[in-house]
Amino acid sequence: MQTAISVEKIREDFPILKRKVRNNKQLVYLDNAATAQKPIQVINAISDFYTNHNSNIHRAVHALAEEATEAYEVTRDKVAQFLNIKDRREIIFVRGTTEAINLVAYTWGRQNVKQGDIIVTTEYEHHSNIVPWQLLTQEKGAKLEYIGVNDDGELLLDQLETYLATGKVKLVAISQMSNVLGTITDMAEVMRMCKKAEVKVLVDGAQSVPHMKVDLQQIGCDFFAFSAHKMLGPTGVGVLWVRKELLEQMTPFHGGGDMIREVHKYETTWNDLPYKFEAGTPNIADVIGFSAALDYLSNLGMDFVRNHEIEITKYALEKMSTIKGLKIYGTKDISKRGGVISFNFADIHPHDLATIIDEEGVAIRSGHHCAQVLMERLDVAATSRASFYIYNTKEEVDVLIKSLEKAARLFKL
Amino acid sequence: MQTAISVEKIREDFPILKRKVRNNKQLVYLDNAATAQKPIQVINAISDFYTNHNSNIHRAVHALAEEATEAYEVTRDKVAQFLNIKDRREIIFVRGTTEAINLVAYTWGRQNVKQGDIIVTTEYEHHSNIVPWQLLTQEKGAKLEYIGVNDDGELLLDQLETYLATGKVKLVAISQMSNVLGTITDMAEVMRMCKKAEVKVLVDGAQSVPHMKVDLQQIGCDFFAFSAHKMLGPTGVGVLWVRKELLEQMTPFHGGGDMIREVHKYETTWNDLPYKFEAGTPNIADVIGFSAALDYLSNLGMDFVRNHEIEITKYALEKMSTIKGLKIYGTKDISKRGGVISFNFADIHPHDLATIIDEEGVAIRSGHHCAQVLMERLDVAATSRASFYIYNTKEEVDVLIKSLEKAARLFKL
Amino acid sequence: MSSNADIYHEMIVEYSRHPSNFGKIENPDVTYHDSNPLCGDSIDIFMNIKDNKVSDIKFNGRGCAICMACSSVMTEIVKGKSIDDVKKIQKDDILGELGLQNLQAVRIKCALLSLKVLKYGIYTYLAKHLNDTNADALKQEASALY
Amino acid sequence: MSSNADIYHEMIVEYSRHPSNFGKIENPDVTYHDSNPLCGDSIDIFMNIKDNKVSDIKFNGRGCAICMACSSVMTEIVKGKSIDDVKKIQKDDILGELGLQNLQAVRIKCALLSLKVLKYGIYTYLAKHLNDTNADALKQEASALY
Ligand SMILES: Cc1ncc(COP(=O)(O)O)c(C=O)c1O
Ligand SMILES: Cc1ncc(COP(=O)(O)O)c(C=O)c1O
Repeated sequence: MQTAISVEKIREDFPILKRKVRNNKQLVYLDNAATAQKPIQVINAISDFYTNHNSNIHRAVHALAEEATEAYEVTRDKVAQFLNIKDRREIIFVRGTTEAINLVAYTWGRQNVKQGDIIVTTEYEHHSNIVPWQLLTQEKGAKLEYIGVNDDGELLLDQLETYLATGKVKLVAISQMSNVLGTITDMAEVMRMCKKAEVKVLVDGAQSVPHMKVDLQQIGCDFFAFSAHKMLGPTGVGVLWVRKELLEQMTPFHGGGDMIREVHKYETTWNDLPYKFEAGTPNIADVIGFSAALDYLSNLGMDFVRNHEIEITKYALEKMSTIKGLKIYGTKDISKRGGVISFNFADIHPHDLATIIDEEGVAIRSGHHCAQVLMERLDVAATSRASFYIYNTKEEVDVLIKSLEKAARLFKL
Repeated sequence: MQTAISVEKIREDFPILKRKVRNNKQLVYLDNAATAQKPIQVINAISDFYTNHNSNIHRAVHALAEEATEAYEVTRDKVAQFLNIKDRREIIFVRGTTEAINLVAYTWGRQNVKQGDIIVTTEYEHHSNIVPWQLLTQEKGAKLEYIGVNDDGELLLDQLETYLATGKVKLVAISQMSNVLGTITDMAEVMRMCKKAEVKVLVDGAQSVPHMKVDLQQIGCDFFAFSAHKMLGPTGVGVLWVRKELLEQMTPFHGGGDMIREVHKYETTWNDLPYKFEAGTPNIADVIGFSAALDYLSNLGMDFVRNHEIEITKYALEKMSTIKGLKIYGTKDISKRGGVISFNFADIHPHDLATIIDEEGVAIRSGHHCAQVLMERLDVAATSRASFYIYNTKEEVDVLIKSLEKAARLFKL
Repeated sequence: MSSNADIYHEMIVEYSRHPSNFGKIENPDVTYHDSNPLCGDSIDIFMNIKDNKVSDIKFNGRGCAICMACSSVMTEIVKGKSIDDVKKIQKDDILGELGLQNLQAVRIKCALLSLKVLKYGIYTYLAKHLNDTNADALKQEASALY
Repeated sequence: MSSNADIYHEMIVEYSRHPSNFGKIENPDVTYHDSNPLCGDSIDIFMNIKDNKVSDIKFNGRGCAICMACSSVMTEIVKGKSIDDVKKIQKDDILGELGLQNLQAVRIKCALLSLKVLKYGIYTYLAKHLNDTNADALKQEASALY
């Protein structure tokens, strides 16, 4: 059992949190849903690789190549452990969630989706779980359908039932946590419906994996995608997990080095999994850096992460509810949401709000958050979004509240 | 004018060169064609980004996002300058050469190559400039043809003329420098033929850009691809350059964040160039790290780089030629080759050779070098390859020679 | 790094709530639409041209206070001007009016979206209706704004 | 990090130049091919089975000294053994014979390629000809070798 972990101690691992920005204001970083900050352990792991072990991997026999290859492959084992994946060969390293989903659309999608088929997604998806399916369905003459969102920011899963009943659904592509509303998708219910209908499920775990315990064997989906940079890891690394039976049938995506077994002039055979889908020199140093991020989160424990975020989010929701004219989107039920709070403040445009509070050192995001379909559903052009992680404190929430009050004064609310 | 640059001084910038490997042997790194080592300036640039500026880019207004976005975009300007590119919007950041070429195959290729068309490549290409075209031509019922290689490791460009005369060639995909033979392609001649035939040309610059001055306006090709990690930069970054007129007509590749203008449920419009082709969170930190690599090479000057490699390669070729039973592939004309020497030593298999000399601290590569078509042409299963860069010395070549002599003793040659 | 402390002065806030020339023109001589993919700001302009002058101009859409204020100022400047004079409008003419010359890079797009739309609109008009072969320069200029 | 200093002893060099059981069998009862995508080593094996015993075995292909030596030793061990005994052969039976137990990770693939090919070959034979439902265990084992 973990004894009390101190957030003050965690903060010491993140050098950037000492930054002063703008007019020498202490940085308050509340843009974690966009990307997380990196602990010194991750930064050092990358430096150490380049300082001591740098080499290309898999193909050479010299000492550095051996060290680099081993460190790279160890990360795959750690990912398997982190998400309770049975077979490490199901894990493919990509650039991020976006590439992971596009890889599925270009391979499994092009192979399996036919004219008249339906792909179901949701109104609260990130563009990276919408646009690849638009491109695919348009190319194939298939249809894209959306599961709606109710006023509490929750999915109307009845609609999924209706789509599935047509018998034409080939894939349900759904995120486990909305990056705008923070809503946690009821994956058990989604999987129950889809298993009954024998429909494949792709889960966008970009927001869930960094913030809560995720167990892929328990979920039982077919494809799973997430990004390292949102969970303390470096940019340029993501993971696509695919159930072995499907992965074995998938045609390759990129052609090139490492993904081949034998290349002849007019015919080529493919390498074993997962290498068949990792063409070219991968992002070696950052995959190795990602190891350190996984270690960091494992040491904390994902229960700690989730509980800390519940505490901060609850506190922030309470404080923000007292501000007149401030509208919060999504459910107030803390058990059903992650540490993401989207809001609008009277008639102040989110960009103006973000600029004003940035002057106080507070970094939040404003805009459509790559979720324009959801913006249309909410009937807003944009929202402001504060999102929390392991190093955020209640004192930082207080600074946010204060800066919102300043915005109110400037805009004479 | 540069006054004499000291290689000893350069070596101080590369901490890994002090490494001891295996039985406490001084590392002699001669695997530069696979990946280059990184100077402290690059390592520090990455650390500095994560320590002080880390943020996602393009979409937020807060201070860190502003700093990160600017640093990321500055790299694009530096790439433009380094390769004499007129319009920065023609520069797309990808993972590496492999992704760059596949992007072209999936977008321009799928749009333009039809049944009966011909794509021409060469016998000395890397798999990443063969397999994507195999996949494309097989899908489209088009044909893949190879320009042959003569016994001096030079392309038989007459064959290109013959292919072009069919009037069916849609693309010539050719590397500017062979990663096995070191041969420098006569791009002027290739472009003269292709321009006359009005055929598009894709150049694989993975081996040329790190080692010689490359001017894209002078070459006059249509697509150009290379990797940062082979030119002192981090893994996970590469560049695809496409002539604007073509790029504007290309359909998007990955769908997702940042590459869109407006997303609606059933229709989407695309962002401006180059962002249309940079979907999702890019490898921000490493693109910024790549800036430092470009600065480093610019400061040295590519003339210095090329001259230094000519000197080392000449020395190595001379020494190696005196070893009985050692066969060197490719031209002996130093003006026509880069700092890559592929060889075989009597009947010692390259893997055994690499293992033996690795015991002496010398890192070379052995195998097919992702060029199995060339291995078939040379009628060998594999070769050994020593490849040089700015920090290698004649003393290191001497260590290589000594370790080869040890291998001869073990194998009783 | 410039400070944005003084950006949100009274005039900006006032314009954002009560923009000038906001609305649509039915059957306009010129209309153009563009949006900022990074933040979702979206602007339409409508113009009537009479005797080579902009006899009427309106803008519509949604955007932040900076976008609304700049669009307002832009329309105020343009209204009644000759096309030649409109072509000469520079970004600092707009930004200066509102004290926004030091606006940070990301927000500059909010400030200049409507000017970009204006220039593209005029370009389209010149190229289509007047067959002006110099119109391309304007297009270049518009695309180089940010 | 293990040292490879002692790998290239006389026996290995000797086997690499004069491999045992090198060649082909015409119309063999069992044949299987595999290659190592990372280094290009490529091995075919051929076996004849009589009375549930490996009456003859040969291997062909190209590989490094380690691959050739291990393939030689493997065929020597297998020849004349019953299928049940062949199924039990472990990697250390081969590596031990040549003192290669501490071989580094990349080179282990050179050493075990022929054993992998052997096990897949036997698996295919059992599954096809004898309808052996336990054959899958052998396939699992083969694929887990490295
Ligand atoms: C000539 C050539 N082309 C392409 C590549 C592939 O580059 P990357 O592995 O960085 O994608 C390489 C290097 O491996 C190469 O040498
Ligand atoms: C829910 C969700 N899906 C997908 C993505 C895309 O991830 P990336 O930009 O790392 O590819 C994000 C983050 O931007 C996200 O929040």
